[in-house]
Amino acid sequence: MAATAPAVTEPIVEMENISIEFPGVKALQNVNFRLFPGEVHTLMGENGAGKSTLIKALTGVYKIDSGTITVGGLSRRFAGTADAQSAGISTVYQEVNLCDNLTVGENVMLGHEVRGPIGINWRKTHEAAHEALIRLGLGDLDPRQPLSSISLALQQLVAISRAMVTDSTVLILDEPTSSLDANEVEGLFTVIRRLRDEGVAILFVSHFLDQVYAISDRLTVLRNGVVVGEHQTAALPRNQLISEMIGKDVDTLNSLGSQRSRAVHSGGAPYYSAKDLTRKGSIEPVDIEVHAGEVVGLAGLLGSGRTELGRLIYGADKPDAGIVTIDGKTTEVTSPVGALARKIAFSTENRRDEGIVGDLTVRENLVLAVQARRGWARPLSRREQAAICDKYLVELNVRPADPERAVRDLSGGNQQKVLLGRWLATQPELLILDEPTRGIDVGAKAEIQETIVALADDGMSVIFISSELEEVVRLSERIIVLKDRRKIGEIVNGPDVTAEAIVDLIASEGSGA
Amino acid sequence: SSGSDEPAASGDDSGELTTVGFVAVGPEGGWRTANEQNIQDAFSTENGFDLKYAPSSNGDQNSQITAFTSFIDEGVDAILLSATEATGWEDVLERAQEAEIPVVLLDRGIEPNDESLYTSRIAPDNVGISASAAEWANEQFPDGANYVVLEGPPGLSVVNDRNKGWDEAVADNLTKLESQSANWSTEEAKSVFETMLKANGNDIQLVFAQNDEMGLGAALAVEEAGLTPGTDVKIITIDGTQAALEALAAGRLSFVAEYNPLFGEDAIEVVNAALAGEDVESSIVVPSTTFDSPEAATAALPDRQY
Amino acid sequence: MSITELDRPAAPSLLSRMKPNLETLPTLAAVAIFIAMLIYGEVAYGRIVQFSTISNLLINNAYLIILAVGLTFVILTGGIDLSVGAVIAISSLVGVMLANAGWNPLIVIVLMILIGSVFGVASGVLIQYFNVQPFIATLAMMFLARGLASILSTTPQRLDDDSVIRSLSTQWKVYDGPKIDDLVTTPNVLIAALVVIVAFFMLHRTRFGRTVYAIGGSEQSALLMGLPVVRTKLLIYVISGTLAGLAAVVYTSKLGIAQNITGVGWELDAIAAVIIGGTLLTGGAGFVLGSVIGALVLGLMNVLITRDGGIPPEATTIITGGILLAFVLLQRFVVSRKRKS
Amino acid sequence: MSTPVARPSAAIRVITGLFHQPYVWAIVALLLLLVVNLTKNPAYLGVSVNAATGNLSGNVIDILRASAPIMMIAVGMTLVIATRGIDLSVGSVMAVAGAVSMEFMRNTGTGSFGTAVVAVLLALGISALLGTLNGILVSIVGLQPFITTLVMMLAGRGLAKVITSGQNTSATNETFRWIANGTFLGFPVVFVIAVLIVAVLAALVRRTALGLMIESIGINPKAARMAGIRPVGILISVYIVSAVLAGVAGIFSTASVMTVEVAKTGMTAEMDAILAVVIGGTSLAGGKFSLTGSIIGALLIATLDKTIVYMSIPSSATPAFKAVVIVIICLLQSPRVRSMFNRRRTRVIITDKETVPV
Ligand SMILES: Nc1ncnc2c1ncn2[C@@H]1O[C@H](COP(=O)(O)OP(=O)(O)OP(=O)(O)O)[C@@H](O)[C@H]1O
Ligand SMILES: Nc1ncnc2c1ncn2[C@@H]1O[C@H](COP(=O)(O)OP(=O)(O)OP(=O)(O)O)[C@@H](O)[C@H]1O
Ligand SMILES: [Mg+2]
Ligand SMILES: [Mg+2]
Repeated sequence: MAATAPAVTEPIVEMENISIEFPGVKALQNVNFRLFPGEVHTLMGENGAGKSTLIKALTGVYKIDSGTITVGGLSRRFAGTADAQSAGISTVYQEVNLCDNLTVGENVMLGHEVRGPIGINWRKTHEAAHEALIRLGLGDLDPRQPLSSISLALQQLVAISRAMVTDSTVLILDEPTSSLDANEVEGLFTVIRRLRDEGVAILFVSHFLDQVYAISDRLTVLRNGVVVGEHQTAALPRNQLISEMIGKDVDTLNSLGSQRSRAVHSGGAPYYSAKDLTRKGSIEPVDIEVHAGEVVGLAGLLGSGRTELGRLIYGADKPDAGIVTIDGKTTEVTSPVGALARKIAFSTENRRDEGIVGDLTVRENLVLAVQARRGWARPLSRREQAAICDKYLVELNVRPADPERAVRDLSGGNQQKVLLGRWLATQPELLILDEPTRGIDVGAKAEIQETIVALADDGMSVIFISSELEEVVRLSERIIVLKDRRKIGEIVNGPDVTAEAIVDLIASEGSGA
Repeated sequence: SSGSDEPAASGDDSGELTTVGFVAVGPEGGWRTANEQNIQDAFSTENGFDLKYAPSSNGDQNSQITAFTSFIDEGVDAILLSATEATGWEDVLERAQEAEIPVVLLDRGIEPNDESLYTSRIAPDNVGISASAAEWANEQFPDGANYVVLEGPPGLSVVNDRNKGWDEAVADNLTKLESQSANWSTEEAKSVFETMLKANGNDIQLVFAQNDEMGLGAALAVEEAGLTPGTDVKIITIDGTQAALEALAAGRLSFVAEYNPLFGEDAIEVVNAALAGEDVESSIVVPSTTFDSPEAATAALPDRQY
Repeated sequence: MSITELDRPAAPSLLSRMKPNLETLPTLAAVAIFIAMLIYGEVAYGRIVQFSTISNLLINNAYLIILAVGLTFVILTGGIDLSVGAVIAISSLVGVMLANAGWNPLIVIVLMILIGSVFGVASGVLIQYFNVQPFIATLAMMFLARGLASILSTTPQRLDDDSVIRSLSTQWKVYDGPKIDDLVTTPNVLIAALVVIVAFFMLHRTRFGRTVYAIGGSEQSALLMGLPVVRTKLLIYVISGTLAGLAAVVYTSKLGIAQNITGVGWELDAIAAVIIGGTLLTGGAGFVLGSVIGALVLGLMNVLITRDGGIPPEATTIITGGILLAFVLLQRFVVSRKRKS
Repeated sequence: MSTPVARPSAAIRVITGLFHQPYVWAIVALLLLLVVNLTKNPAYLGVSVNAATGNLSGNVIDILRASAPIMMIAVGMTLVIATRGIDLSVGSVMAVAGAVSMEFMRNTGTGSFGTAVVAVLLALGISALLGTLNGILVSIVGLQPFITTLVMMLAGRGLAKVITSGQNTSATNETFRWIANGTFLGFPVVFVIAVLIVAVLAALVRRTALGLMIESIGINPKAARMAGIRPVGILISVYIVSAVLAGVAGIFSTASVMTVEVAKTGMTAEMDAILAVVIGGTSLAGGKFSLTGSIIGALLIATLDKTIVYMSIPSSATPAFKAVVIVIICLLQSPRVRSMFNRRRTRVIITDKETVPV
């Protein structure tokens, strides 16, 4: 059912019968893929379907076992990103791949620095970086500031703006929007559209259906390493797309109400409450209350301080001030150890650097937090560990569901699931989720949302951070709105509360920094 | 040893002290410790000296050169130099001359031996001593024997000198099975010699250990192998530290050639003479004895200072 | 605000990198402490802040500076090179032997440097193509170089006084002070200075240099950003080897002899210099100028210990260690203070 | 005399058993070295009862005895390296431990059993102290392990010299001597002790969650902290363990000659240890570690040293010989070469190296 290609006849990239097998996994099987100049082509598929692998196969990061790759009419086998780049293919991989020991500008320009008579001309280089950043609406980001000082989301944008520096014929973006919020996404899309109109071929990966329909001309659907369809986006109904992706019709997505009705039990004393929680230079005094069985959402724009507030509550950063009351008792949470002891868990947004322990197996990653709380002297027995694995590998349907596989070999989304499992396994009373659905496919996302609701119904308190406002609105009973590291409002969820309403609130509140 | 008479007390009568820089090797073993202690004791404030002691950073020649130049820059009155290495001293010695600072070489000489560069050299004679050891071996084994050499790290001047003296004097009917470095160390010597014995089916009659420590290690290996040192395997060592003489007295070693470390007094004489402008003989050989029997050792032990 | 940032006349790369921020701080701290040591020495022992002492500090440590520069490249990528000390031994031995065999001195010098490069290539290939860990690969090269040197000759090889190589250490009196208190320098010192300048340029004004830092930050990212990681990593070991060869030339010309036991433990000195200079052993942050300071600090430390002269023989290494510790502690303290504010 | 042929065939069966292990090539190299020795003397592996002393004697016994100290420091080093650290001070700690015990036994004249015990305890105590210092500087103060332990390496060597005031102190105490030279059921006591210690340690890290925590700290410190692991305690304890084991090694090597050589004991031991660890398949980048591997590495190095003497390779050539062996082993271990041996395709697997906060 191959769709008719756009006017431009010759595909710029053509991959035929591509197969890649990792020990124990057929990541790609005889995949055919075509990318035409001047189109935005989306790769769709569940977590672990093989999207990133296909991309890495194209750019030569992974050696392909069989198949042919044709770029611009020539049959090619790239030796790696650099090689591919020289052939006009610039790639932004799934995880943010930048050097946080360098400045934003240096990261943008690495390998493309402007050179003068006496070597690199830093002024020109930083100017060029600045221009690249402006194209993504990051004009107010100082190219000379260290990368480490900016939030993950911004880093993701910086990574993308690297691709703006070189003018390439093919642009590959693997889940570029996973942690962006509406505005950034819109900004990115305008850039993508412009590039497309300039004739650049764009390969795009995302799990957000709205985005896919908004931006892409055609899409290719992968399932378990096999192509199950290539379509004109416009001509493809959502439900068909979804069922193609996950291989069965799902209505779970709709089953979950568009909004969570305010639960009754959140009346009495809050399970967790903090007054004037503060950390200099990162968060101004915030009051926050979470009742047992309540989901409190944190909404805000990039760098509004959601993550930092989460980290503060968890003790990942040490608060300067603030009175914390847990279950009626006032205490202090100054370290993750302390937080876990008080049955608080925090799932980070920065999966790679603060989340997974790459070389360890899925099992070890799952039990890590539980084990840490028990202390080294009381190891979990094999059986206990197996129990945890069975429970969460199934519950979150991690694929492949092999507990002895190194977690770094899992696909991005599946890594995220493992992380979630690690925290659920500690059976926390208060669960802080920072971008828990980042990089999670539609099906799994719905399942995770259901899980969260279910947990709350069982009396767990949840603080839910997401750049996807709809998600926040859908799940939370109360929504705390942050701006410039300040709490600017608290909304009790109700029929009249919408994503738009929150955006308006943020916009109306004073003038942005 | 000579110079045991009253030290010339030139320091005392002129109230203030003579500053002497001592470019030393630093603690590395019994002999060295004795030698440098002796120098430091001799150049005491009572004798009118302010001795500045600068040990090398584990035998690195460059650290010695740094110390030497630093002494020149500081403008000490005289410099004592126990070089770790014989070569490569011309430049700094010339600078010392330019600065009119007399330099006295202790123990190690310099190569090429340009006597105009230094005031005097005070040292026992490495080559001669190991030669005397070889001669003893020759008369012990008139009709031949198998022997091995336990030497220091290859490349050191001492090692080369002691090999030279030995190889020149040793008789042809003594066959050298092999020569291995045990880095001056008892522990290594024991391990090395234990393997040597196995490799040669215990058919080794003589060991030439280039210092006491290694000799003692060899003795231990011999005992571990169930042989008796002195009868089955004769062991020669150089230095003559207390430990070695005790072993010799106990018959565990067979021959100990002393490498006399006590020449602080001679050094004082030379320094004073040089400062007083008198001329001193450019080479003073420190007499060293040899001990070839338990009796000799027992006799010497009571007044052994190191 | 970034606009205004850009409109400002360009800060020259040196200044823009040297303005105190978290990455430059350790290096600045090193400079400060070095100066403090100078002052202390002058006050306590005298005759420290004088021409001859300073000149000799440079002359005696020229070789160490060169080594430290080479290691800076390696350590910036998170690697390490233990072979440099031994490479000096083999390179200088071969050099002197050839020179005495009547070879053209210039050819000899080039050869000496190339020997270093060869060992660098060897380490690089082992590390880059056979995934041998830098520590081990270069340790092996250390043994190899040392071994070849010993096989070559265990007796000191002496360079003829009239050899051209010796002339590299001829002392030029820049200023003739009283007695021996002159401001002198040698070609060697100038070579070292040149090396430093070139290295600084390479690190901060070439793409190669930026790649070095990027690799130190995250090798994986560098790869996925399409930087020439393989080539760069190979190159840095070649550089460090080559500089070791150059250091051999410098040291040989100064001493006029070559020995198989030269340079034992110098790799640690050089590494210490680099670290004192504020470079992270884990890579990604540090400056070649810092390494120079580090080398001088080590040199000065020895001078001070010598000047004191009262330290009991056993205690000297303790003192050395103590000073080192005090140094890194102070550095650490300054940095953490800065981080707070 | 047991027949030499019996052993290799057995060992080969072992290899086929754990062919996937990283240290398999170390085993191969070990066997090769033994074969080399066999070419010089077919009875090389023979073990006989020494008539005079009544002990088992033979090259194998010597190797086991020589490997014990290396084994000790290698195992400690393995744990330190697993946490992304390194301990350059082990050699000096060996010297300190030796110095303390020797001085004590010399001064308290009595050659009694009690004296030996106290001496051992003293040695281990001071080693632990130095280890604690390392640990605190690394974990709490946050200095780089390399420089921290480099300082300790310098200071420790000096401390040893201070303790004996520069002398090579020797003492006499049969019990103490027995540790290094005695045999137990025919095996060298040192080796038996070493094996016991390793067994206990292995149980400690693998039967509890320590191993898991050490590895996570080594692989991704940030993530480990977020998962609620206390790095400080673990870091300090691995440095203590490393130092104490170095102390044991120090006792071993001084007891064998009943003399501490302040300038020699444990010199460059850290290099041997690190070599053993890496040959054993543990990455210096930290993370996953293998104690078994390190032990094999230690055995390999001991065998190498012995072989050099047994084949009477001239001492000037020894470093070169060592180098060649190391390079060969490393090449054998490298994926590139391995893929030639076993069919598995190699793929560009990039390992990420995050920088540890310093
Ligand atoms: N380096 C590797 N080694 C082994 N297996 C791997 C490796 N990389 C990917 N895989 C496996 O290949 C399959 C496809 O992974 P891939 O990352 O392409 O999925 P994806 O479509 O990108 O999923 P996501 O949407 O979560 O990013 C997964 O099962 C994953 O476990
Ligand atoms: N616009 C910005 N400029 C500079 N630094 C920023 C900006 N936005 C965020 N940061 C930095 O990012 C870090 C984390 O911000 P934080 O993640 O809390 O914001 P957020 O609301 O979680 O945004 P994100 O969606 O990126 O997580 C903070 O150290 C903050 O200083
Ligand atoms: Mg992916
Ligand atoms: Mg966030």
